[in-house]
Amino acid sequence: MSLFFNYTLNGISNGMIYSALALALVLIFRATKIINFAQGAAGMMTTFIASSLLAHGVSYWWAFVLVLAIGFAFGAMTERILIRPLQGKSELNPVIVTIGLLVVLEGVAGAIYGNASRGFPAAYSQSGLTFGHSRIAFSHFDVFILVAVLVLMIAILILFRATTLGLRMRASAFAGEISRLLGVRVGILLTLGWGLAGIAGSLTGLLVAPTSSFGPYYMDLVLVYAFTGAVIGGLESPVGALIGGLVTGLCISYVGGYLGSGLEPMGALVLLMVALMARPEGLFSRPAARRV
Amino acid sequence: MLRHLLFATFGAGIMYLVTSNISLFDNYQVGQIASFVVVLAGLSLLTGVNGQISLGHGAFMAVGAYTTALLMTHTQWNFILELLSAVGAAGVAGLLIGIPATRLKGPYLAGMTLLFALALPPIADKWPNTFGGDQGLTMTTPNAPGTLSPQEWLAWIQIGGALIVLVLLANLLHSRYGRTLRAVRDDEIAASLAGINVARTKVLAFVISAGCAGLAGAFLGLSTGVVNTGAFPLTLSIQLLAAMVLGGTGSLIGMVWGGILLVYLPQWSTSLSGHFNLGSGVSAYLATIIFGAVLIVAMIAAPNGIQGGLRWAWRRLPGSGSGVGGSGSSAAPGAPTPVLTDE
Amino acid sequence: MLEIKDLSVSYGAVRALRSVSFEAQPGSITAVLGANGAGKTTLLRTISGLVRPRTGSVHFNGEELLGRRVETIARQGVAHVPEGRGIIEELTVEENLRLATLWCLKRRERQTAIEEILELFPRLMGFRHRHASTLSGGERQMLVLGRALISRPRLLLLDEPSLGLAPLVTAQLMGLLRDHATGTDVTVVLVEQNARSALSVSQHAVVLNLGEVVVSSSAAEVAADEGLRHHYLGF
Amino acid sequence: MSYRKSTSGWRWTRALVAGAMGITLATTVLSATAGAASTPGVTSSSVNIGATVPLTGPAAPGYSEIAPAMGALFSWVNAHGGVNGRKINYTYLDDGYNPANTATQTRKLVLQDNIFADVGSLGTPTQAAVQGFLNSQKVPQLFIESGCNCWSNSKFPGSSGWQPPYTVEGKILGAYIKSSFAGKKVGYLFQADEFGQDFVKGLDQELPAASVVSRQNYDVATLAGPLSNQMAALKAAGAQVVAMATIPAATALAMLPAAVIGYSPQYVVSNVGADAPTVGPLLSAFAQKGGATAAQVAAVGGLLNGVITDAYFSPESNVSNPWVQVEKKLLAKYAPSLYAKSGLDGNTQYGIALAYTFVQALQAAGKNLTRAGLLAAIAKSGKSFVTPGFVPLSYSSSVHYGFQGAEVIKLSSTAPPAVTPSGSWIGGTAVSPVEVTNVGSGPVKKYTGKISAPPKSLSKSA
Repeated sequence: MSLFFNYTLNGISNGMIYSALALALVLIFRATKIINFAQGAAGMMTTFIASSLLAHGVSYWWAFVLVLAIGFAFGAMTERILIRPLQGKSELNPVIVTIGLLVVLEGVAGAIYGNASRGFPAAYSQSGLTFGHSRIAFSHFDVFILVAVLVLMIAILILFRATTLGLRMRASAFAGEISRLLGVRVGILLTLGWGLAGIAGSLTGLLVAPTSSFGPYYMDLVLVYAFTGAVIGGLESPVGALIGGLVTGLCISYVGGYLGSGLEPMGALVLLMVALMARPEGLFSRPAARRV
Repeated sequence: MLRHLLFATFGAGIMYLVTSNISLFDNYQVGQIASFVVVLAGLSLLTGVNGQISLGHGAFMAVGAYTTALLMTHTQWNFILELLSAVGAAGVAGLLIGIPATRLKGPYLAGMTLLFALALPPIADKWPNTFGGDQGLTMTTPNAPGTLSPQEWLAWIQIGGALIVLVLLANLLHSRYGRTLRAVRDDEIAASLAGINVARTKVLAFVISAGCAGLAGAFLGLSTGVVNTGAFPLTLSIQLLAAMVLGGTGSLIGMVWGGILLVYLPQWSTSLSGHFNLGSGVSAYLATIIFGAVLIVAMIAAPNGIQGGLRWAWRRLPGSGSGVGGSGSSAAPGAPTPVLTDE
Repeated sequence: MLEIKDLSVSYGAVRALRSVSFEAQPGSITAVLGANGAGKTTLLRTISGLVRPRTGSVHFNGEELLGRRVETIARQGVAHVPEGRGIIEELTVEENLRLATLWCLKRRERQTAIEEILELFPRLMGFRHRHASTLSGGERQMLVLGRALISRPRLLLLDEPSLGLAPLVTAQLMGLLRDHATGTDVTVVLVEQNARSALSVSQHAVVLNLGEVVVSSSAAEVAADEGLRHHYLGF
Repeated sequence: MSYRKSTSGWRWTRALVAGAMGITLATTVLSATAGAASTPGVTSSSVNIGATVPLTGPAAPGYSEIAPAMGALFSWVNAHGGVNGRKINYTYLDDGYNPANTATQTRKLVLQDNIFADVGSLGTPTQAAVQGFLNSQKVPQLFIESGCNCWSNSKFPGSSGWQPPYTVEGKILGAYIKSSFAGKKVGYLFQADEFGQDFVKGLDQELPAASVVSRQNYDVATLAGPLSNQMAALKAAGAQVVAMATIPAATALAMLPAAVIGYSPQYVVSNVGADAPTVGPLLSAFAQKGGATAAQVAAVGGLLNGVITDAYFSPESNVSNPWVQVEKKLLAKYAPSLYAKSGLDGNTQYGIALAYTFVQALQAAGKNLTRAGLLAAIAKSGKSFVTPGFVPLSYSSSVHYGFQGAEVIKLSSTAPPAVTPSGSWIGGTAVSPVEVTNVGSGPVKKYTGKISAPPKSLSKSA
């Protein structure tokens, strides 16, 4: 029972991380209908920048904020420079471009920062919370992960649901041409979507780095599982990304714990297949997506 | 389909001249290109012609390679039979993935196949006594006839296999079934109204495509001589998709370009980065940067892949007709291939 | 005033519009009529910037519209109601309306404007927080029209507003349109296959065939010309 | 239409294949083999050798330093006239730890660059993929950088390992656990591949089965985050000693979540997984909180302090050791950029020592250099090669393992630290005598022979 408890906590903290990156994928998919395979690598790159800032004496929280801003700028630039020229052509091409970007970013990080292993600090203590006399497998930092991801998620939801900017963003994502006819500057809003995704990606990078082998490739598997979560959640819904990521994290933790770590991806695959057999467009697909 | 055959014979002739005049290492690489052409041709059929994306073809290759290797380890079967078993086993795997795939749209299918590519290799690692673990299983090519070098002989087997696959697929694409595949890609509802069994068509496309990947996996295993899971990482599946798009989605001949890129692009990148006289570590990473940059630039500069670009250039040539001697190319240049879209 | 001169549009080898010229006056409705494939929709899409023509010019109140972005043209008071599904199904009725006010109305005025439109279409009142995907065909058309009117356009481009509507609803719509156009200085271009009801509310009519202007004259004259009606308008 | 046509396609295809076979058979007459001329890769003034190593990819951290460090020693040799008048040209290619790439790069080295021998290539799956090829081409596959038991195999006479086999390490550490932590419950955490399984084989030979309470593993290909589940399971099983066959990243990813749940067993870690300059930075984050710039030294002392591991040559922290002094000078002079970046650490030490072993093999093979001669020289005099190792190499005609002994050391914050450009890291002190054993069922016993000092030529001119 106590093992189950530990596996659950571990699944939640990993799941929240998958949720954050899944949210980034969802924001981009909503805006431009492509999967950004470079999303994890972008977070990796900005975390390396954070690492450099920290080494130069910048305080953690300043670095944190700066790097989220850089993530925003990087996401927006990617859309403008690499994705925009391919609009209206084959849908596969921009995906290949993001794969190319992934390779380039990992190469750049390797070339600049080298192969030496390095650590990355956590925002809060990594010792587990104590209840009575026992310490549980959930640290202060895990609490921070939970809070940070939820804050981001809620901020995005408020933006979408309660602001006119969000209304414009939703409209341009759902119906670009009609929105333009209504005077909405769709182009800039798609860029904005990529920028927001950049923030989510950077945040994920900062949250994963302290508890992983921080290096050019540490986000690769996170991206795969985040993609799983996003697909399960329906690719267009931020809430779906949250639930999908969480479910994926829990599934992987249980499978790894009870059946062995080599079966983790197989567990995720089975989960994905079951979810998609029930709902081929994900659990939180828009009702309107299924046109009457 | 005589044209395809003439073309293949022509190709075989050229390849004969090439293989007997190049070094042993070049023979090895030409054989690798041929192996990649086999898997890319299958992928091109699935993605370009039938509109289903796969990020898991590396895993189908692993299925084929392990099947042949296991048969070589435990049986005395005929070599051709062992290769065909790779096609069969990978085809069955394709069936298992293809059936659920019929209900999924582009990005959802991409997610499922990506996980498949990640999930399969650790399964083999779970039973090292059966699958050989890190040391893997040994694969041997039958002895070369006469004094032909093993490299040349293997290259011949691989090139022959690739030509056979290309001819079969080209015939298939020009048959009624080829039109069925395309009809399903273009509009599933219209296709089903026209009496096409959409689900069966899609599953069959997956099976054929996976079978090709299985054969390619066995071929690459023969090149290496040993099969272990490290040779089928997630990046392989992703590179296959990139090479397919770079070659020219939907074209079969374009897959030769794709194969050449898969084999030579990393080497060109490495030798190019070597000119900058950087430390070994930086230089190695520079090679990957060049590789990625080529992907990006190529996609922006030649959105329809190399074959699409060539066709475009051919049509610009003064006095040229429209018929290009490509086999089984289907996607018109400029026509978007709806794959990763939700609309 | 909308002045269209020598407008030609091609899709690859297909010529959709050939040297089309006509004028549309403010405070009146100009009907653009013709069979399927005559180039009516292309004409509207060119005016609103969605399609780039090969040659020609489109002036509205003396300003050249061609070459500007779709959203810039929209912000000059051009409201284009596209054919078919002009609503954004994923948004609620109210959000659909609000979207059209964002560039032209101040924050405080928006809600008032929305209420005005909802009063104009009382049927929509009860659905204001529903997803637009739940509306019926007639309700959708009301929403689209309401959304076009809310920005108080100076040029209103309507593409087949009566498509798929019951005759009674069509009549209501047309009546509403006529009241709106004649009461203000808005220029209305109405593309219709249902020529009879379009002519009944229009002052001016342009008949297109295979991308060319066949006739451009007053609506009454067109309606009276039996040969024209028989050949191109199907009634 | 299609069915008939495609059957005819089939027939045509068969004809084509038959034709192709015929052509191929005909050509066999033409391609005559070149007569066995001089040894490939060897001239009177040079010898070309090569290797494949991970310079990029997830396996590159740390390991990418080994080949350049070998290059430094070869530069020293070349600056002093080479071996028997031959300069050593060392080409190492990146395989990204992917066996398919290894296969290609190795064929490039052998078939195109004509290397004399493959020396110091890294990895078990990667080198297993080319073992057959290299042996069939009669190219020596020397001093493979892996502790797999598979390198000493009569089927592959040209292959040999260098570092202690993982089973030997497992036996030595297992024997230490049995004697020093008698009666305690032991848990395993191992990588689910040859490395982990061979290591566990060694542990199991020494430890009573009843004392092992939990066996956890992880798959390196899917190693993404902390190994929280494994550590929770070990804690739940009550393991007081945790023996780990882990790569450095996995060591950190195991210790971190254990610390989260307040689980602090006695860690016993394989040599690979306890390299302080590699593991240290990953663990340093544990003590660092937002905004804090805690000294890394202190941080490392925290979790690595008290960890038991083994060493088969004197670690870089032992600055008074003459080998360490020589290695440091050599690296600084012949690979200054590498020295500036990584300094002398376990990996660069490893490279220098391995390269020096090969130089001696070349010397022993004599002026008339052939591949068979080189292998024979290693089998004959490999035991007497001078190395920094605590025990001599154990090469013979039938044994192709290098070192089969080590001493157990304890990482301790009171020991002299290892100083590298990335910071100073926890050092270690010996807690056992040097011990030897073998891959098989031989006992773990105390080594009584002498430990060689660096030869004068090296210490003077470096």
